[in-house]
Amino acid sequence: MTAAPAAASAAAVPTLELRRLDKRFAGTHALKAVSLGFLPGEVHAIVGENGAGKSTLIKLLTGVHPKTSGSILWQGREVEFAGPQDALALGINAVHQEVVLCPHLTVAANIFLGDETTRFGLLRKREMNRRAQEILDGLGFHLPADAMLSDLTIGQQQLVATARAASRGTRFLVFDEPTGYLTRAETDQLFALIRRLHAEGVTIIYISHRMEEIFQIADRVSVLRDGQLIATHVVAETNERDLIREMVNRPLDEVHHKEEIPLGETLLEVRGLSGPGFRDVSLTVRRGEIVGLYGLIGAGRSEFVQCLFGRTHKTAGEVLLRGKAVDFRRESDAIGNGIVLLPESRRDQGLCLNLPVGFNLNLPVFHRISVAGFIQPGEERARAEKQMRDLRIVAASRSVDALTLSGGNQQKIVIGKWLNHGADLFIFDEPTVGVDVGTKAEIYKLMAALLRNGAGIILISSYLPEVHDLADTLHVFRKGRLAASFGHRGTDHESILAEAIGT
Amino acid sequence: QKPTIPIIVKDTTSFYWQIVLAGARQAGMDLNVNVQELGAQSEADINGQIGILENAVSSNPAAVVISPTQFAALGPAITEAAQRVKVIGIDSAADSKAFTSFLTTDNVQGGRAAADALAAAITEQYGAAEGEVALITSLPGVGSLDQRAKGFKEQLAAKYPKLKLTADRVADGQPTTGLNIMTDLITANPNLRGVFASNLIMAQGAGQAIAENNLGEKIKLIGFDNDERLVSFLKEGVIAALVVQDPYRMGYDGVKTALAASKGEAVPAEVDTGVNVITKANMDDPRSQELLNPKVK
Amino acid sequence: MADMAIATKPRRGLRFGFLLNLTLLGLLLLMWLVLSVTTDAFMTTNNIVNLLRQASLWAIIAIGQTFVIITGGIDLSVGAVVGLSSTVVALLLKAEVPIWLAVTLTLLLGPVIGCFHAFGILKLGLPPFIMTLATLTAFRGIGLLLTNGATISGFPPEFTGFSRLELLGIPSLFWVVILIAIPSYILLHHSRWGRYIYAVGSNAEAARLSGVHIARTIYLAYILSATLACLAGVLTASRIAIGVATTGEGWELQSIASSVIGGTSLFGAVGSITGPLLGSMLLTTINNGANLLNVNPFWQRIITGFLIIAIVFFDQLRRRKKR
Amino acid sequence: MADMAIATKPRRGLRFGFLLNLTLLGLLLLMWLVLSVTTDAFMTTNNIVNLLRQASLWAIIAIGQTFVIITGGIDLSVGAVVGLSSTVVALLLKAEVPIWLAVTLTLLLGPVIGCFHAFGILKLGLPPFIMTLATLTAFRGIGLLLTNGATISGFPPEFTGFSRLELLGIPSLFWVVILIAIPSYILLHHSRWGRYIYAVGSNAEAARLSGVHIARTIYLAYILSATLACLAGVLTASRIAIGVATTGEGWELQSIASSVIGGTSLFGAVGSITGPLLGSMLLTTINNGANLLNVNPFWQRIITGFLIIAIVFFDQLRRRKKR
Ligand SMILES: Nc1ncnc2c1ncn2[C@@H]1O[C@H](COP(=O)(O)OP(=O)(O)OP(=O)(O)O)[C@@H](O)[C@H]1O
Ligand SMILES: Nc1ncnc2c1ncn2[C@@H]1O[C@H](COP(=O)(O)OP(=O)(O)OP(=O)(O)O)[C@@H](O)[C@H]1O
Ligand SMILES: [Mg+2]
Ligand SMILES: [Mg+2]
Repeated sequence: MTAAPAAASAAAVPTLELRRLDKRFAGTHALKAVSLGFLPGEVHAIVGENGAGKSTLIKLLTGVHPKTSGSILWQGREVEFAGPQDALALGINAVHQEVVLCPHLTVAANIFLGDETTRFGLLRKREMNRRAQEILDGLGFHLPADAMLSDLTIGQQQLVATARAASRGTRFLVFDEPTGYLTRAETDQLFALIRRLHAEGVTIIYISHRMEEIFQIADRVSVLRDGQLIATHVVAETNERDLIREMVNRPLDEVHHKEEIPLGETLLEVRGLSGPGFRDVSLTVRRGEIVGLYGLIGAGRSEFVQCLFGRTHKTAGEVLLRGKAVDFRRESDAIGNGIVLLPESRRDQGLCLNLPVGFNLNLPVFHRISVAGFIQPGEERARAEKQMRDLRIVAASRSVDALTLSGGNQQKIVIGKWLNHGADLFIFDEPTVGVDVGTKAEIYKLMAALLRNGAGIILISSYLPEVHDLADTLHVFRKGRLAASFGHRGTDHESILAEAIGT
Repeated sequence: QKPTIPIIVKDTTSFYWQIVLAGARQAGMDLNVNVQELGAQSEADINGQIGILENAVSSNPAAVVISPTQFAALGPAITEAAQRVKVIGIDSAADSKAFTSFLTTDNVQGGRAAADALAAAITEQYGAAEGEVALITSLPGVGSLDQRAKGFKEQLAAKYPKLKLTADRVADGQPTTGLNIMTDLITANPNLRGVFASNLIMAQGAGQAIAENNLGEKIKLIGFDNDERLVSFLKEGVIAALVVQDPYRMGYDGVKTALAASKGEAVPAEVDTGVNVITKANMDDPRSQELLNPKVK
Repeated sequence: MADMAIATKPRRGLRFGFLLNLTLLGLLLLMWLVLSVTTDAFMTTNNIVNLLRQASLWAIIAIGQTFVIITGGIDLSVGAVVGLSSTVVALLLKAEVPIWLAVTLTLLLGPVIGCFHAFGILKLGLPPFIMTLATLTAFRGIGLLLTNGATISGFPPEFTGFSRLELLGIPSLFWVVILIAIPSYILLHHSRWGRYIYAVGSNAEAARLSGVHIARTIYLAYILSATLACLAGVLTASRIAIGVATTGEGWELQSIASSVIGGTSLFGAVGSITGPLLGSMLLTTINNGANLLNVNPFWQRIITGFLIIAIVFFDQLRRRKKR
Repeated sequence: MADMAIATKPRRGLRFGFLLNLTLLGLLLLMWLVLSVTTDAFMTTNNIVNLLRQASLWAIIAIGQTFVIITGGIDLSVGAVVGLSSTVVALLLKAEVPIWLAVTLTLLLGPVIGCFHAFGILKLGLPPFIMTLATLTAFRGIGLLLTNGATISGFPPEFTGFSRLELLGIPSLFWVVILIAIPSYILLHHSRWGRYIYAVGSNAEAARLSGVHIARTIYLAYILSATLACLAGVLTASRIAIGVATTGEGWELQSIASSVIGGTSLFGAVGSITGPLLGSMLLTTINNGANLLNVNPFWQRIITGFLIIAIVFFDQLRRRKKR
């Protein structure tokens, strides 16, 4: 962003203003007297560690949660939100961090939910499908409007949520970590969208853990820590290092991505594997190696690893694990053979949301911490608490439901539950979605520790700098096939992207 | 070809109706008739019985024998059916003039008989027909049970004003509920002298409660209908008397009458198959034995 | 949640290719064909009329139940509402209220009951199962109390005559089903309220964030269910010519079964109006067929149980194949 | 899903601060207190023994039902299994099989039935509701067929005597409940199998990806439920001294209600062993109290309905406050 719009001067009446806004959940003081104004037509970024209160702030100003105290002013007038419909009525729309859509409805039905087009009281389904398709195409998202939402990958669902919020002619739009599952190509499209809306005078809040995005897109940035507003800066007048310091308030190691670890024997060899969603994939994973998989949304990376893990069944090809041919019938076979999968969608596949944090962390190891089938309570507690410490999981206690954690902290549970499992081959599918900078570094360190112990890692990430920096070998998927392979930092971002898109 | 006569009872799951069906089956064998055994799955399932009747008539039988679950409800359906086949009623009446013949137990009369038997038992034990008594009905909304209750209450009011009905309970058709209600009655009414449990299942439950507490002397239980278990209760003195009908004859004569009617023979318009009170004293009479041990198989 | 995930897991074995393309309708027609061949009586006008008449009452409550189940709820009270409304209409007719008024007043019970259910679920926070189980018990009690357990009879002949009418060879009760099913179909599949019913069942939180008025949607579903149950009660009274508080016992399970056999998911958001129609027709056909074939009534239950398993299994197979 | 989201929605009004801290146990004790004051008979040893005995049978099946519900399923067949096993044990005893053998053989029906349910759900892909509704129908038929609808009596006195025994003033039936509840508690709350039951009910997909054997867990839950229902059937036969195929009619809803009143969620993953114990005790107390107070049987139903609403409402209030 270069040209700061004239409207964004300090004198203007904020579109939306928060005064001493406060929110308490049972056991957590999530937001502490935050006062902040969003100026007409600005892109305002909010940054902070996992659990800092960013999403809570968003939920208060979109009417999802009732506030505990304080006030919200819309164009200078105080407003009370009884529910999301009141915020929607003012033109406040949000793409929430967790994809909240209806899995049983089509993409078009989700886009128009609550705002259907009707004639004589009847739904105009064809019209809505057509318009939904136009919206999706206009944004450059390649999705069929008549597909069932549950048939889409989590990343594709995120695009639907974005299209939906953007299509509603809003005056105030919030993006809470919209790029978690997006690759560079889709991120660029999203940014184009934000710039267009910005030019139209829409006020935008943008939340992300990817610092470079803040500097690309935002006019101002506010830092939250522990539920408190620490500072607000004009983006042009600050830098990444200062922001991070304000966020974490403790010395942070330089995020060094990869130590040199010698590669060992071949752990996994995949020869010409085909299955649902991918074809003819061959690759090897050696001990101590990170094999990165990159590709656009829906390229087939997740489908490939789920087949490796025994969730779906191959149609051709073979898999050799430690030199022996294997064909897993179910997930527990794979786990028994020392393979673990950290799934991409934490809500659908990763967590038992209405069960405690400690329960989720121990789920894969209950057989290890039990004697004759009975759980050793001491060990259960100790393990859960160790994982929570190691990954700095912010939660009131280990016995609160996973549901009540912030998005990033939920993601840490998905990772944490496998770390002490002792497997050989780790498949990480989008492990750092929504995870803050500090914890990302922790996770990279933990990965390095696994590698040093002789494990191999398959890493799927849509965040190009991450795979680029971490992977010893990088494979690019395009439409279900391997399009290209590179060595460690063997090429630059642009050529990887070109391979993924296929131009 | 053998003529087909369906017999439609109220509740195929109850032993009483199994005896009726056994009688009908025997008649089928004796008279060379193909007897279809049909019936609802509960006495409360009025609608189900209408459907069964309609289905039975659809298959063009020689005649139909039916025991209507409910007086008014089955009326129109029976009238409609009678336009196509002869209809013989057994056990209970229906609001229809279309029956060719009718073989019944008068349930109101049965209730009166139960009141008499109860009064007699209490008089024998306590010297006079006075004190607190209770009534346990198996299910609400069942015509024959309502009639028994009606007869019982009328007779108490008319002939035994000193027998006070302190509790009038309706259960859910479960023997365990009968047992629980009876135990609670024993707890709540220490002066209880008599109970009328107006069908088989309730008599079983209530009998068990009295047997458990050894109160056969103190509380006089009158049951309605019979099976092996109730007969042994009677023998042991747990039950003071059983009011029994003659279901076997109803089934047998029902089919027999239906066959005759289908051939155009003259049949009596009404037959009362009667109720009998059986006590320990008369239970070994040949007639009692015939009633108490019907040949079901 | 649990069973959805289980059902989506790919399965092996148990393939019956030839039966895969049979839909529920196909299975129903197959049963009809078999019954036509094996019995003389089945394919007679008279029997088909009976079949339609018998299926009608279940179909009506099953449609109402379907709305509720799609929102992720359940309405256990429908059977009791049938009993209660049959006694209310009977008492009104007995009191010489004109038929149209008696029927209208009884149908107005529906919205009252539905609102009470929705209130209990939304404001008191009771699970739908408990709320409607409680009213199931209470409504039976109210019906029995109103009539003192007796049956009410002596209706005007026009009232009882209605259920025996036919038009174009189709019995009046089935015409009512058609008149209910068409607007229900439009409401559920072609109106925004129908959309919201699915949305609430699919993800209530997502619906709420989209500005869908969850409460109104839930009120709508329970009012529809209770009102259709009241209608079924009135029709039952007309059909059996009496009002009894105990009619409709066990119909709650029958209506849920009809709906679920017809493909509705108890976890919400999956279902259609044709489902309960086919489901209730299948259950009725099984009963009718067993009677015509003169199956021993005890065997009849056993066969019914296993036929339900077989039918739903084949239907599941087809669905699974299709996705 | 739907009702969870609704339940977490903040609510205003309807605050009864003074009652908030009453747990279900508190409400139960309150009812006991009220009954002790209003009736002479309630607080007698005899009545308390009766109460415990009456609650026992429901408590046993409700515990089994709870395992199934926590996995996100439902077992509608329990009532029919009670009826079937009561006739099977009766027939075996009648055939002069020794008591221990007759009881063992009958209890072995449990695993067979449970496996059949789990097989239908997992391999045939039927929804638990339909699978167990079908077997509910079929098992009743089998029981009736075995006995031809008759009641079987004439048991050895040691068999019928068992349910009359007392030890330390506690009736034998309640001792059975204790002997069932303790291992069930340990299994559900302190073993890894119990953890898997919760995990499957919460998110079967996540559990599967964590290496949990979903199928084994589901088999376990349904086997437990069917076996406990068989046990309840044997005890019922002992208590009423007869075997009847129709016993236990409607107990499926009672057991689900006991469980849900005790805080189990029909959407899975929420519940405990104390829940069904308290739930069945509450339902029994309501019946017992109404009998002792000599409430008109029709009013009794109405009161039961509204008491259930009130009790669950207060319990929900407390839960909501706590979170
Ligand atoms: N429904 C809830 N119940 C209880 N506590 C909650 C709930 N929602 C959020 N919290 C708590 O509030 C705090 C702030 O959470 P929030 O989701 O706002 O964090 P965030 O800044 O968005 O973090 P992330 O970057 O991980 O998304 C956390 O400690 C979280 O555990
Ligand atoms: N359950 C399903 N049914 C039908 N199609 C599916 C299903 N799951 C995934 N797909 C399709 O398979 C293709 C590959 O998806 P996959 O999840 O492997 O992609 P990905 O490269 O991991 O992308 P993402 O970043 O979106 O996860 C996509 O086009 C997706 O729409
Ligand atoms: Mg967040
Ligand atoms: Mg993926």
